[in-house]
Amino acid sequence: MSILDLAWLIPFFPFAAFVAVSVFTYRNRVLSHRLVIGGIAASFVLSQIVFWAAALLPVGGGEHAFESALIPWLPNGLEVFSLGVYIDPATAVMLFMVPLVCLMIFIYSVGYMHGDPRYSRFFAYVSLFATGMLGMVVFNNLLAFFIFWEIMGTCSYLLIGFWYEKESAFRAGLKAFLVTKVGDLFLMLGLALLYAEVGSLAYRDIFSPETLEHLAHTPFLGTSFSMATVVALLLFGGTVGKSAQFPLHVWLPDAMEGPTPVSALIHAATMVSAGVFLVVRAFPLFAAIEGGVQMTVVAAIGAFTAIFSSIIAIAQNDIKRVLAFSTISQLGYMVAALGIGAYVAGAFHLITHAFFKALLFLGSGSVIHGMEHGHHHAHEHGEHEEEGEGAFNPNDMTYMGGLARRQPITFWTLVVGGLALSGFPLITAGFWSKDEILAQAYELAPAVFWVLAAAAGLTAFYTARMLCMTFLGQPRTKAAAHAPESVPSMTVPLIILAVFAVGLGWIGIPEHFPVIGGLIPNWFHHFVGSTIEPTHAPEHAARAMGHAAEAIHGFVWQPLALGLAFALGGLALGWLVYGWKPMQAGERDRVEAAMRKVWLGWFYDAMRNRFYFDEVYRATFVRASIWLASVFDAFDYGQVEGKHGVVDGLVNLAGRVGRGLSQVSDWLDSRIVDGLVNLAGRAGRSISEVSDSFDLGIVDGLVDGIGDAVRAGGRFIRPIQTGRVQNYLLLAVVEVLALVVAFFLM
Amino acid sequence: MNPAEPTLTLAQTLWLLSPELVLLVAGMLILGLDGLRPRQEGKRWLPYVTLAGLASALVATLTLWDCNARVLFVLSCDPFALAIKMVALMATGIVVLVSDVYIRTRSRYQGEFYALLIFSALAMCLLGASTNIVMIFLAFDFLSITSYILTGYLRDDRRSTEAAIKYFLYGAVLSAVMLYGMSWFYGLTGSTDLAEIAAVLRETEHTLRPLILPPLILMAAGFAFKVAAAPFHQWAPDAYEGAPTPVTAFLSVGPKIAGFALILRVTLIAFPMDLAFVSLDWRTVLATLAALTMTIGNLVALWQQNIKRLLAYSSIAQAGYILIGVVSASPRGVTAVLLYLVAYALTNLGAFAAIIAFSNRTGSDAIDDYAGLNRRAPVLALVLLISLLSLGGIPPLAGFVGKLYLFSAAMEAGLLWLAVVGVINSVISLAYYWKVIRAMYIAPTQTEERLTTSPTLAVALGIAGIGVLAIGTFPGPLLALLGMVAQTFFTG
Amino acid sequence: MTLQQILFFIFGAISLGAGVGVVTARKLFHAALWLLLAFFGVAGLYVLLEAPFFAAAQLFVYMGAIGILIIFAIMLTRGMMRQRHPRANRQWWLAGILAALFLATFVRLAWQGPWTAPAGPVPENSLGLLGLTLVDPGGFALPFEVASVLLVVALIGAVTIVRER
Amino acid sequence: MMVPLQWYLILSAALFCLGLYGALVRRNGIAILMGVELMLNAVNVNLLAFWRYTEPAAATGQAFAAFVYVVAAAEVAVGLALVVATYRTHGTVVLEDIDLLKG
Repeated sequence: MSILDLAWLIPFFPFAAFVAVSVFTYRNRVLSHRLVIGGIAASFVLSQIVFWAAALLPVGGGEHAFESALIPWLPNGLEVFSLGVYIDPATAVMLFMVPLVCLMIFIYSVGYMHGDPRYSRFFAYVSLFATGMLGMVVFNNLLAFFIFWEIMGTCSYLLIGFWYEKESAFRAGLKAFLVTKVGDLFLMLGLALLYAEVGSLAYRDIFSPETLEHLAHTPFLGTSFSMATVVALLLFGGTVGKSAQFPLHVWLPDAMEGPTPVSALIHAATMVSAGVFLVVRAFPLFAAIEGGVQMTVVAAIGAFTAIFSSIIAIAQNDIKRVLAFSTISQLGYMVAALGIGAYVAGAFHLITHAFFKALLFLGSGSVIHGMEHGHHHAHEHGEHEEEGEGAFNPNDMTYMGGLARRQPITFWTLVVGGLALSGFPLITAGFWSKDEILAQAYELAPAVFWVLAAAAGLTAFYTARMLCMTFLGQPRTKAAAHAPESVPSMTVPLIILAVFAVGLGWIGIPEHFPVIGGLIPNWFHHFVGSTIEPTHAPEHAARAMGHAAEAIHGFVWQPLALGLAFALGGLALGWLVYGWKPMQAGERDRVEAAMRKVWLGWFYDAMRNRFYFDEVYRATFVRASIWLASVFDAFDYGQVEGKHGVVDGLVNLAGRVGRGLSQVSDWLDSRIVDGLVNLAGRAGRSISEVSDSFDLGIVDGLVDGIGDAVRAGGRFIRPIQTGRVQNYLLLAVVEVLALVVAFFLM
Repeated sequence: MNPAEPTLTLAQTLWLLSPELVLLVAGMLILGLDGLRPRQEGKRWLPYVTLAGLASALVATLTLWDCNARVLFVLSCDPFALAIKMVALMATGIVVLVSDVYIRTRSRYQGEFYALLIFSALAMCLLGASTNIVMIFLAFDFLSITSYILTGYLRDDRRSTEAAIKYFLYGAVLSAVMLYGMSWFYGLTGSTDLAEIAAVLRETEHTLRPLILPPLILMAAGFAFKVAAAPFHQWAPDAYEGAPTPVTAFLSVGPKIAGFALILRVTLIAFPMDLAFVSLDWRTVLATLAALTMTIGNLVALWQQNIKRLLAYSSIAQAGYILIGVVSASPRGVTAVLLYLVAYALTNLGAFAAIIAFSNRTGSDAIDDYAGLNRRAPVLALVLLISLLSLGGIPPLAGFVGKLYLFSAAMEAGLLWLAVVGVINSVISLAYYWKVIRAMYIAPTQTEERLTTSPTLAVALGIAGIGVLAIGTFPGPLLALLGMVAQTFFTG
Repeated sequence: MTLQQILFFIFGAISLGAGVGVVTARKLFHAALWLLLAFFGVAGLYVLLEAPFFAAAQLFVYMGAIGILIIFAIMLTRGMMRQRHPRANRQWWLAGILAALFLATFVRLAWQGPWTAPAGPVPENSLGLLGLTLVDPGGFALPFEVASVLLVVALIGAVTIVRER
Repeated sequence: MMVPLQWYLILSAALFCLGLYGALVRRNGIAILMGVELMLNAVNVNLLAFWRYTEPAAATGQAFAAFVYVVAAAEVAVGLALVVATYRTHGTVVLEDIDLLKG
């Protein structure tokens, strides 16, 4: 028996901690957090062992994936397929990263959540989350993958809405749940289709060359697409939801309503990257057809998301929102990398990004914590702020400034994280992973390269803006002036993560890099690159991957130079605009001022308002689903006052439906067209008024506002579920006759 | 009459009928025992005698497990029938457990209540095994009549009698419609035996095709009424809301189990897929009804404030999911239907056990009153939570595995659109299950008073909760078993 | 036109005419009497179909038992009888159209059917055959038993619901 | 010459539709039940006619019809009991006025 056989214990430890805390020790705070941290520490130790075993020993060490069957689980035809552990290099590096980041963040949470009334519950939830993430990584089939994926989704929902007394937090939780569910819906369809076609969901079966060959050559229900393409695209739907890719990105910025450790752990480092991991895991399927449309879709969505969200990030003032859009953008990077076939580079960026983005979030949490304390401090001493005090927002960077002196550890660690995010050359991990993506994109897909390079420039720019606005200059409020440095349980994880944000890049230095290339072997590439063994993949997939590998064998200087130019240029420009002369209190954002001067104010408004996606979704999907529900309600909802027969009911129903339809078309005219017009910047104001008046929201409409909607529906619709049995019978006869007629017509 | 088949001896016949005979004896015994001591207070022993009767029938069923024979030319004793009997008996057992306190505190006539439950179980066993139209219609009406009486059992309660009279009138008309269709069927094919009908249809498909459809639809309307599938579902919300809650629990599960067994048997034996009109027309209509049923059930459920009514619409929607498996008409489809029936029975009975426990203490069925249930009765809230999440198809619970199987069966049969409708619907359904969950776990509570649960209810809650979790996390053995059961229709 | 056909028209007219009376009679009691007459007409049709047992059963079971039960129920809910209500609810015309469509469907079916002349004479011991079929293991012995249980259960249930406390 | 089978079938269809019409439109619960009885009679006419014209030497149709009698009797017993119970609780047997449960 190998040590790898015990890998199933990795998700088990946090699960045991979750059960223990939620059933027994929830009244004892200290014991609760000790149990949870103990659980993740045990997973951490075990997964380090597994990682090194996989990396060093021949078994699992790249040559062959390790698989152990534990228990018979689902019958597959007449056989039973087993739930077991599956360790390959991609799994191993995830096992290296996830427990480590979890451990850091759990320790940080002890300080951050101190004094919260639901302290133990928080730790129980994050522990369950760790179970979900680790379980998703270690098991050997897509069904288990999906189950743990859903557990993570539920935890994410619970943790975003953790402070559910806050209406906005509650809504954000629900929004995240519903929007990611849209993605999960595709994923589940993908699973069902795959299962129907292959009869198994075990990785070993579905990624075997014969199966891939079969999927690639089976047309999908008589269309010109192959089964592999359709399954891959359906699975990618799950990625779009979970990894917040365009057009399902809208939930992630709102998810920042959760406590900051949650943002760092779930919405930056781990869960959101699960979508990327799904594509890595299923990469053979994506690559099963040469030049398949699925890869193009993946690359296009990734690249578009990368540039689109970094543009939005420039105009945000909430420090956590900047980071949220930055996360979306970086996830887009990874997805784009996968889409062009550079799956090693994508996986590498996934790992490095997890560390530096966790660092940035935790640092921002430290800043926010400091601002809150400073705010309280200023109040206790009677030093009231001037106007606008009621709307104090500790996340708002315009209220900060000069924090470098008050919070030196936070400042320096954040600078490290920021540089890593911008891809500052040579010393940061972000540089190496981003450089690898850019280098391969340059070879494989020049269009993607230019988009990603531009996104890198924007990234550097908003990072510089964020650091300058937060830390440089004079404090712009009393809160900032009184902000204290955070406690050691918060700063120590920052320092540890900062070390990784720098050092981790060295395991992936390309061998042909000038001067330092070859000093350290490009270990990451060798290791993860062997996840998909060329002999096991279909021929053309192997060729595609071999092509990708070739791209980095010879060194090409253009992408490096261009990447450096964009990164350093962005940083420098950011510093010039925001750092040279730090912002004063009450001053308008400089980019905004500049853009307004050249008549681009409308574009800036659109950026700040996230290109109105939330408004448009609210005005379309949410509205439409409410309307649909009320129409269907016509068939059964009764509000009987007068003595109306079904005839009246039918007649009225027709009238109502007609009126409903005309309202929809009206509303299409007025809202959608208006919305588009607004996007063009001609009527910037009115849409927000419109959206206010339509602010039923997902929550109100589908869950909370049932009462309102029922009343609206009652006004709309004549009853059919009248409570009179003869009306029901009449309808039954109508239906029988309708069926007879339908049959005769067929 | 069919003298060609091997004749069974009387002993063999009785042995094959032993589950039904045990139930008959148990029912009569309960009536007798109850009658002997008319004024005894409480009669707490009644549910246990009932359970003992059901358990004996279950044992009798188990001893028959390997059988595959025809009994008296109208019943079949095959793995499918036996599996349906087991599910029906276990479901009735849970209903007995949840009825205990509720009926004792609300009605004077307990003996008849339990006897009627046993006779309902008998009717379900017969319906699941019938291979002859005459037997089908007798068992069908047997089950209907016991259901009507149970629905109106609280005869001094306005809601209960109203629910019963509506259910009765709807049912009586629909069963007359079904019978009329059956009479035409007999006339057109000259037989009442399902297998013989299939043979006749095969021979004379071209001449009969235009003639057979209207009678077929009349019959289908009756079957759809039995399982409360749209658009013949309108009786269900009213009957479910007004009936005594344990009866609602029974109605939402029992007739569906028997009804789907019946639909599967009729579809697979009398209308085999190799007939053109079956594979084209029949399947299209069933698929349309499935989609309609899910969608109507779910969308209207969104608007309900009463938890019994909410679950009524929810169970309409669930019937729609199950129909997906029927439409597939493949081994995997039948397996999926069976699995989903088991999962659904456990899940729904768990939910109803929780509702009954709650209403026994508070007398309320309003969702708003569930606020803070998590604090007042954590275990109760947990079982209800598990049940609702399972109904919504959240992994790793029984409902999820069942749905996954149903959807993959639909895809296998090339009905991608139906699977898509199913998945979308299961997401919609989360919205109203969520409403209850939110009330229990998040809404502010008015009172912190603890709620206690009676032992019998606690047992029911335990069985349901553990069952749902067990099937969801470890479905292998059950699925393998049901996969074998499904072969009943596909071998030979 | 043969005697049989003439008799068919007479009995058919009786049952249909009485049927119309059942669904249109203003007073419930009158409707019940019409119903008995309709049963009688149907019994005549059974005679024509050479099923004398069913003709007798029609007289005893339907006219005797069911008819009387209905009249009892009318008397038990007597409060209703004197009220002057419209006979039919507001959906009557739509129901009429639907019933007519239904009729049209099945009339068409009856015309299109591949019917042949009667398959032969009814055997002498037709009644005996029916009796045998109902108890023969190769016939409907089991349904017969089930039917008897069904009757018992229905009566127990009905009594439970209506008996005085 | 015997009566053609079609005549019986059409007569039974007419009887069935009359019953259906009665069940759909009569306001009184007992009257609705009478409609159902007419429908069941139509079923039996159908069954016996089919028996007579297709297989008079067997007894399947006759047996079927006999069971319809039994079920009709059972249904009437239960139905009338429920009508009486409803009358006790609601004070009416007019189905239109019994609509506590709806929506």
